Amino acid sequence: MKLRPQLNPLTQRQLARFRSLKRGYWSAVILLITIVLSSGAELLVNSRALIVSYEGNWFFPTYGKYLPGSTFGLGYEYETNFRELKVFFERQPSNSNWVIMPLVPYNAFEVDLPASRYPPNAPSLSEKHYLGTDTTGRDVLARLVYGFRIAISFALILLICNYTIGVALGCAMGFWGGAFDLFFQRVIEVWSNVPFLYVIMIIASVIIPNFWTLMIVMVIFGWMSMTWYMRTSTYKEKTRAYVLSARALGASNARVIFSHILPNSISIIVTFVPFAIAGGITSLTALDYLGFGLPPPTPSWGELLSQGTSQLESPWLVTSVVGAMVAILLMVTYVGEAVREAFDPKKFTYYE
Amino acid sequence: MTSYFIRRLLLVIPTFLGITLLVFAVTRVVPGGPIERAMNEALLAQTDSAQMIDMNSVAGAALSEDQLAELRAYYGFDKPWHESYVIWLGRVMQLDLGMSTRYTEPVWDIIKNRFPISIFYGITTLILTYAVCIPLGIAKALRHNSVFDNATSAVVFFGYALPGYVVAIALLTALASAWEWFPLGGFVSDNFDQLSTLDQAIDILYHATLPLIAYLAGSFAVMTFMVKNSLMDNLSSDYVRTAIAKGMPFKRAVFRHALRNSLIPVATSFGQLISVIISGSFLIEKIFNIDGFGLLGFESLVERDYPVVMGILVISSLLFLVGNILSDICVAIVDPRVKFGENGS
Amino acid sequence: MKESLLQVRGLKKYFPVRGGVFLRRIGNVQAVEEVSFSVERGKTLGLVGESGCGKSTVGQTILKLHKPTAGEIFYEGQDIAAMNRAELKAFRRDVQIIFQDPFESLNARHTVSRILEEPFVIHEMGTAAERRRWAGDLLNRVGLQVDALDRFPHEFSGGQRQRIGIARAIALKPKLVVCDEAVSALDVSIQSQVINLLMDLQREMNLALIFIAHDLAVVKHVSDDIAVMYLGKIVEQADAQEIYAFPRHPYTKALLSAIPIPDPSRRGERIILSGDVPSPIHPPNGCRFHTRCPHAVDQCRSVEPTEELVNEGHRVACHFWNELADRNAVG
Amino acid sequence: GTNDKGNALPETPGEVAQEIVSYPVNGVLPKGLTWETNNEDPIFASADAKPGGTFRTYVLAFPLTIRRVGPDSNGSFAGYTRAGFLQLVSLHPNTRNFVPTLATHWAFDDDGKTVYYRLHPNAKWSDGTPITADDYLYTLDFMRSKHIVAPWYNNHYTTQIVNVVKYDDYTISIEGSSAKPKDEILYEYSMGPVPKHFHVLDENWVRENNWKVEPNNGPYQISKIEKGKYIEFTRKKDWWGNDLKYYRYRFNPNRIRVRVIRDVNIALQHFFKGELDTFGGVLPEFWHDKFKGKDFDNGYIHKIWFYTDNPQPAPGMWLNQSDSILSDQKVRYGLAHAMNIDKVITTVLRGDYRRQHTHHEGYGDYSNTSIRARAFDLTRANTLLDEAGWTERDDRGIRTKGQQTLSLRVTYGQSHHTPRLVILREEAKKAGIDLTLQLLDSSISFKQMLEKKHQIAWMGWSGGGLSPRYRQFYHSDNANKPQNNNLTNNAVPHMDNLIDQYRAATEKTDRVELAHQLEQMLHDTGAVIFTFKVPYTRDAYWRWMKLPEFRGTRVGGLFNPMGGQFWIDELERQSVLDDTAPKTAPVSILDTTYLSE
Amino acid sequence: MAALLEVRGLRAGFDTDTGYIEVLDGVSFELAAGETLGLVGESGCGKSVSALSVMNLLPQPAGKITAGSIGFQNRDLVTLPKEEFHDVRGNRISMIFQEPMTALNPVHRVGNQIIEAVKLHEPNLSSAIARRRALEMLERVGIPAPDQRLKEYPHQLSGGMRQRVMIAMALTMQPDLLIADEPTTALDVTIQAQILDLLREMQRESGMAILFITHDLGVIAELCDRVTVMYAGCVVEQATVTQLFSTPRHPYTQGLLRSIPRLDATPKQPLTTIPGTVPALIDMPAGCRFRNRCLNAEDDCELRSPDLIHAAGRQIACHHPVAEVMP
Ligand SMILES: Nc1ncnc2c1ncn2[C@@H]1O[C@H](COP(=O)(O)OP(=O)(O)OP(=O)(O)O)[C@@H](O)[C@H]1O
Ligand SMILES: Nc1ncnc2c1ncn2[C@@H]1O[C@H](COP(=O)(O)OP(=O)(O)OP(=O)(O)O)[C@@H](O)[C@H]1O
Ligand SMILES: [Mg+2]
Ligand SMILES: [Mg+2]
Repeated sequence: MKLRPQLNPLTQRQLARFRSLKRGYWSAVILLITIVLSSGAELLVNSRALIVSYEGNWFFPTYGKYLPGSTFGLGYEYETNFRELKVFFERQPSNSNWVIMPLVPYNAFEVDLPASRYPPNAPSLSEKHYLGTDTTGRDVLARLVYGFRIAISFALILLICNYTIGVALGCAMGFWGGAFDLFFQRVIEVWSNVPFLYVIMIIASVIIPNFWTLMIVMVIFGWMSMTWYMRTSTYKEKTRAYVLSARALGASNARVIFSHILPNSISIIVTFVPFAIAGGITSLTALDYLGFGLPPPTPSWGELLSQGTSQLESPWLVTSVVGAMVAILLMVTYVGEAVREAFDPKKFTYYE
Repeated sequence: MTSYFIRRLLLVIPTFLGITLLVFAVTRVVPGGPIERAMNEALLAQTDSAQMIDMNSVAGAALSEDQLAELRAYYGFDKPWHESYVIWLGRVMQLDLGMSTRYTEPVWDIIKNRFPISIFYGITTLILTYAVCIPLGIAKALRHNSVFDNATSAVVFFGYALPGYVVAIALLTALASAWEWFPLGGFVSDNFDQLSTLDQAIDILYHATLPLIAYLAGSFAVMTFMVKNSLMDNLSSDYVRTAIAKGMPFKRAVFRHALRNSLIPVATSFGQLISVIISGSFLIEKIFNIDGFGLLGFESLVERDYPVVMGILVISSLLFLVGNILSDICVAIVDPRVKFGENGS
Repeated sequence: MKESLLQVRGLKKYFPVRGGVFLRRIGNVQAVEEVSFSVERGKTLGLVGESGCGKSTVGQTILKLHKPTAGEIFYEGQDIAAMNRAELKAFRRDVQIIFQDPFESLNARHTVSRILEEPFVIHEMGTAAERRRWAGDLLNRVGLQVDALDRFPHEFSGGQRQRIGIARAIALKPKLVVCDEAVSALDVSIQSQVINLLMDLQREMNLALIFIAHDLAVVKHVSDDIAVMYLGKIVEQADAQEIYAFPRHPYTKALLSAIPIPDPSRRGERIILSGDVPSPIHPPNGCRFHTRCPHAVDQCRSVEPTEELVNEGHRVACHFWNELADRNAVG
Repeated sequence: GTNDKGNALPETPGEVAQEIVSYPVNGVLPKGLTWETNNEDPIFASADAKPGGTFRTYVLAFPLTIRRVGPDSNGSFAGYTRAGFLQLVSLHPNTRNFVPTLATHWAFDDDGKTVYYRLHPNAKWSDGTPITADDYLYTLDFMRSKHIVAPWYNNHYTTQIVNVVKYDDYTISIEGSSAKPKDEILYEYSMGPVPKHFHVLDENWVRENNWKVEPNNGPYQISKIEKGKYIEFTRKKDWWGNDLKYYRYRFNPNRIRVRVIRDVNIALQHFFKGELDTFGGVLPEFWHDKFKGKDFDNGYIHKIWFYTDNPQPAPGMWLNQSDSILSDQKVRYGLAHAMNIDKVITTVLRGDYRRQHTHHEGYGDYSNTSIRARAFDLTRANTLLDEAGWTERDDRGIRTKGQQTLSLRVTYGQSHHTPRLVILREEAKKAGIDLTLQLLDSSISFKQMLEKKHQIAWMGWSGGGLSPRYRQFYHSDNANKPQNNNLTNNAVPHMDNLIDQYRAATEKTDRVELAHQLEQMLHDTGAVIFTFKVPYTRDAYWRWMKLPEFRGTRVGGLFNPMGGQFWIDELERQSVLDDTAPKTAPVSILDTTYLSE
Repeated sequence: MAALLEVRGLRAGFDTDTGYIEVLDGVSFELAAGETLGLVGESGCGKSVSALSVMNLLPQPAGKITAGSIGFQNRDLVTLPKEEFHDVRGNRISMIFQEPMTALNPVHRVGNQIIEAVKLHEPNLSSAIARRRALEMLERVGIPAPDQRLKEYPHQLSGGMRQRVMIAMALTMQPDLLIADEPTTALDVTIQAQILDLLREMQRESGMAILFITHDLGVIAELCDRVTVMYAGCVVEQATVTQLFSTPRHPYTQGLLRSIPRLDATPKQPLTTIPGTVPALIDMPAGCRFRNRCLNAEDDCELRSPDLIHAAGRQIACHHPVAEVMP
């Protein structure tokens, strides 16, 4: 039995149409590349060396346990400063030892504070601070990259959670209707009005908010919007003939929902994905900006943004973070627009 | 239709009760209420402001349990929360929103003072959003995929991607500070009262320009695309074709027939928009020094001024709910099918 | 007399019309009002009537897709309302439905194989490989090639799609299939192909059919018995030949005459009814047809006619069927 | 209690008609009191000062009330309102001697806790009513009233100040609860009067007095309130204190307008536009980075860095000694050695701040200057931590002991401290310590600390007073109980002893000696890692703002509108703003007159 | 008889995701004043596209006419400038669409929609007169209480009523040509009978020509003078209605007529069908498009597509037409 790729031709066609929408398509490509690259950011932007060759032994410090300075004959027990190690090796007259550093030899946390100059420091190629340093002397590029990684994974996971709940409940509301529907409509209305900041404050006073607690809070207060769309969609789909035929075959409710209604609502779900991602990124950034987000010193765009906006005389801060943010959000929105256009069965038509 | 609206109004009641009950309960859970704030303030008394050392500094003394109880009673924290809620609700029913714990003024007076400004910005933003987005959406729909369409998309999305507060800071730094074209915030000039009516209007506009841009930058995208997409959906509808078949030129058919139908989703979103816009954005208000709802809401939240928090909640949830009903009315005006009881669920 | 496969007695189906502040039921769409008929094994019952007269509702209620407001439905002597889960599942193996719109009734996101295997999956029959083989067999039965299995519905023409729908309906070897306007959306050349297929299947599998349509010519061709519905009620019921030869109810007559006959030489011999079908929310008092009936008198406006037996197997609900018998007969 | 000593009253002014029922005379002035005053100290203002002009400044939030006491009266605006209420005596900023203010003379009782005052006969409230003994007696009633909803004041005026006695309309005594050295009682038990004729104490007092301008006795009175926008003060023309020696040539601006600008950076823009006269520059980024531009280059805006010498606040890391990790003294020491405070100072703080070594700095003799804070020293830190059993290190290089990781939570409430903590954190990693930063909203963070839920509290106590205080911070009575200031849960019996002795001592030398011992003990416990102090004020100011030659006093406050010595040259303002004034080289003044180290 | 509408060699198609598809492959037919021409054919064969081409209403930007001419009253509608079309549409040529449900604007009162049609072509007419015209039209199409109906919205009318409104709207300007694209498919037989009756009556009164599109041969027999049969974008046969029904010459026409279930056919007997399916537009075979389903097909059908040729007062496009006499 041959296994044909079971991509729905409808989907295939939508994908083809998506590919033909250049702006959105290329945005998607670039975004994907960015996400992939950022997931391996340790190899590109890191204070740990990629490879160290020391007295014939090779070390790959990128991942794994820290290597104390004493490993390489430096007189300290804390983590090796590989940039210094590199200089140190290069200075040694006869050396077979060498270090290969990543493109940006800084991580998002360490403070690089050259003597006699105070952070924030302007971009400098020679120091490999390509976007300068922030008010604490941390590399802006490194913080941007790791901040992006956190933001995008936050947005993606948030999206999945929100969608799971929103879709499930929306489906249920649309499917069962009646009092159940009415009740949850009210619940959603009530829920959307709870001041979100309060909840963050409560959480923050009990525990240090971390990625997951923040996620949970955001999910708790973010699942509502998808629910409305799914509810409407389910309402429409459940009366369609193919659903009736499935029911007539004896299909259970679960089967009707999961096998029939959901796949046919996929367009709606997909259409909102990019916007939900943009929303996830912006809300995390805003929370960080306000100081209710991830605890310092987590690399975060919001923190950079607030540094940048209060330090306009160090323009590299605000320009790099606003630039990155606008670029990413613009691309996400372009993707969103293209997805919408590709997945919308209606084509642009007029009569003249 | 009347009964539909009555039903909508009745449904507002459980929602309203739900919202206020939930938030009221939450305010009781949030650590650091007005009492802690007061203690904090007393303990961390500032001493550096007077040149002569302030000898009345009383920092550091601990309070007795009795005194704490008195404070609790003063701030209304002496009863279990559900009892307090009932009392609060009873007052709200008599249109008494209570007394701000920070301003020690009736909440309603505080809110009332902020209303004109918030309404001004809210309504202006709303009007401008519609005034820009509807024509722009139409133009974009009619010239789908043209250079114009792509260029405006880029601009609109750019505004969407930039956070409003960043726009605000950028504008303020460039246009108000460096070039001095606009004032550095505020709602009106200090000598506003002495100006003629015309000058007053100009003064308001002069102060409002930058904040409005900051408010608007992000709001164009959604609305423009909503108009564009729904108009595009309707361009190919059968009734537009019918109109053209009657001999109507295309553009006129669009305006007479497609447009009104495309405004249905716009009308639907009206309610949400109005409450969102009127509640404002505290960051922008803070930057431009505008005494609006957003700032009041945020400050009272951070400073635990629960009566104000609840007061704003009452107003905003009523606005939200009434806004929804308003948009239902808008939809009913645009779409007679609703008026005559179809699509009514 | 042998027990009928399906027996419907006094079936009523009202859909609530809600309104008012509390969304109370303020009225009913009286979609089906006191309908009784029975279907014998291997036979076809034609159900005709204008659109909106309740045909589909009858069809779907029989399958328990709606809960009847009143009345009883017996399948093989068993009341379907009283069935438990397992019995219902078994019942749904035996009774199937084919919908009017071939574009609507197949899930656009499923491959043909998935559509055709679904009945077996639901009823937990066979292994994956077996199911796929069965699906292929089904396709052959309805005259399609096995290579269609991995394609999607939209790659087929309307006629082909309707065949897929039929294949799905017969997958579980049902005893009764409701064809709800299964051919109305198709154009004549394809319509005849599908009808031929249905009749073949019926012969082979001893299927009983409820054939719903509003095209009397088609119905006549396939049916053994015909019931004519108007505004939720069966106004006339008889053997197919009988009803065409001797229609008794004025509505049946009008319906028959309204069918455009593809013969230019026979133009203009028709009864043109005036007015539109009244709303099923406020059906007229008395005889429901009186608002459009050319023969209506006062009695029709106030007294509801009961079903009367014209002869064995021919029943009609009209006060004056006898008087009108000789007038306006259509050959 | 009143004393029954001889009556050596100086002459008292004639009776003033009072409409309100006055307090009866309820004491007889003891004989043999030695009335003291102080008119010998130098004045600290310049005779060049010209009165006039409007001084424009800003606050970040509009005050919630202009009341002096009661809810929300202690915000950032309180300094402005309270400055309008003088007290009986005040401290000379440079000599730190007491100088007469509302009282012309004072005398001490032998009991060590009562002071006698002769009131200034000309002192008047802003509405013209004379300030008499009744106002002081009333102060006690007022401050003890429940209606003002100020439990701390209730407390203070019940437990600290126990009695006020009227001998005649212009002579009173104030009795405190315990005996103290003379300057301490004068400092602690002195008080400002409350205008008796103005207040009506009932349950509406708080609400009704929110925006009511209370008659005051200082040089300025609020003249205009534009809610949400600004508050304006006007100099009283014929203020009764104009002739007081130490008040001459001060309070020069005619008007003070305090605007609300909610964002510092935007306020700075206002300053650059000339809409504000001065701008504080204590924060390094302002001083070094933001105070730039052509107005600086042209000498239109000057910068001044003025060192001060006064009791410093005590910022530090308060280690919760009840915490399982921090209860180990070695860990506390190790932690202290792992905190690279100097790096913070030399980097993000631009070398401007100084290391704080002890809790009480700037208290003159009381300060124990021999104590040096533990310096950043990884070797010491490593040894100590190894000794404490934190020998293993995990993947990140953080020390572990058994299942536990040496991870410590630092709770703090001000986001602009994050960069400082970040540097400490990165440096601490080198010693294998992981600091997790818990930034909380400031009131929540303070609550956590008061409830002793923190591990390390990053906060500072405001300084002040004449001498150090220990009890509230370090006495075991307060340890492991919520809602008090013993954030370290310090409970050292011997220290308790000394603290009690310190409080009981009435001789300054004893107290100084005890204070030194206590400070040393505190250092030895390692319970607090003190961080920075800021012994200076820094401002940028437009050239039309004029300072005397000596610029300021020991306590700084150069441009404190309510008491500064500056004046305004309105003509110059005009020409500078018109850009017609002569340009000069940039002016940046460094004044180290009072630099103590 | 001079042709009112003369379509010659019309080719039209659509740009789609999968490329350009040619829907009309040289369609030709003509229609005289006052005549009723039926256009029949399988679903998807291009009937609507032909009609829309005449109205210049192909959906843009996908649809385009690539060749051919549409002569109407001495004008070629293919090359007619856009502006002049406004005068033709609605005034000279009116059209009724299949779906009365969606063809009326749901948010405008039906009265206004009719009045608008009047005012478009006679802008100087006073509102009162235009309204009276609309009222008259509604009366003529048999809508009871028309002044009441004028004020109602489309959703308040039943399907049959809506279709009558559409007809009224199409006829207000007394066009010379009415194109009716399956106007009754969505309706019941009894209502359909009413509508057909109405159309016939209107035609008698005004003398307009009707192009009637349907796939219901019964309706054709009922209403039309002549019939054009289309198959897969081509005209395969044109004849008078009697000729066509009595002696269909094209194998497709014949198959079509035979497939109709007749009331007089023996019940339960297999119906005659045309085996096979229409080839997809994208891979249309060369030569005769019907040949894969044609019983008469020979090798030459594969080589060359047949031209529409005149033969004995009718036109057929077939290399091997059925003999003149029907069995
Ligand atoms: N789910 C439902 N809720 C409310 N009313 C319904 C529902 N289903 C059908 N109806 C109404 O019941 C009546 C009968 O509908 P039904 O679909 O059975 O008619 P039909 O004879 O099948 O018509 P058609 O020929 O158009 O399919 C109609 O008036 C219809 O509007
Ligand atoms: N907008 C369009 N884009 C692409 N293809 C189209 C479009 N409109 C019609 N077609 C194609 O053109 C062909 C002819 O369509 P047309 O609507 O003319 O058929 P028809 O004969 O009117 O059929 P029916 O009887 O179903 O109305 C069809 O195959 C259809 O797929
Ligand atoms: Mg039906
Ligand atoms: Mg068509």
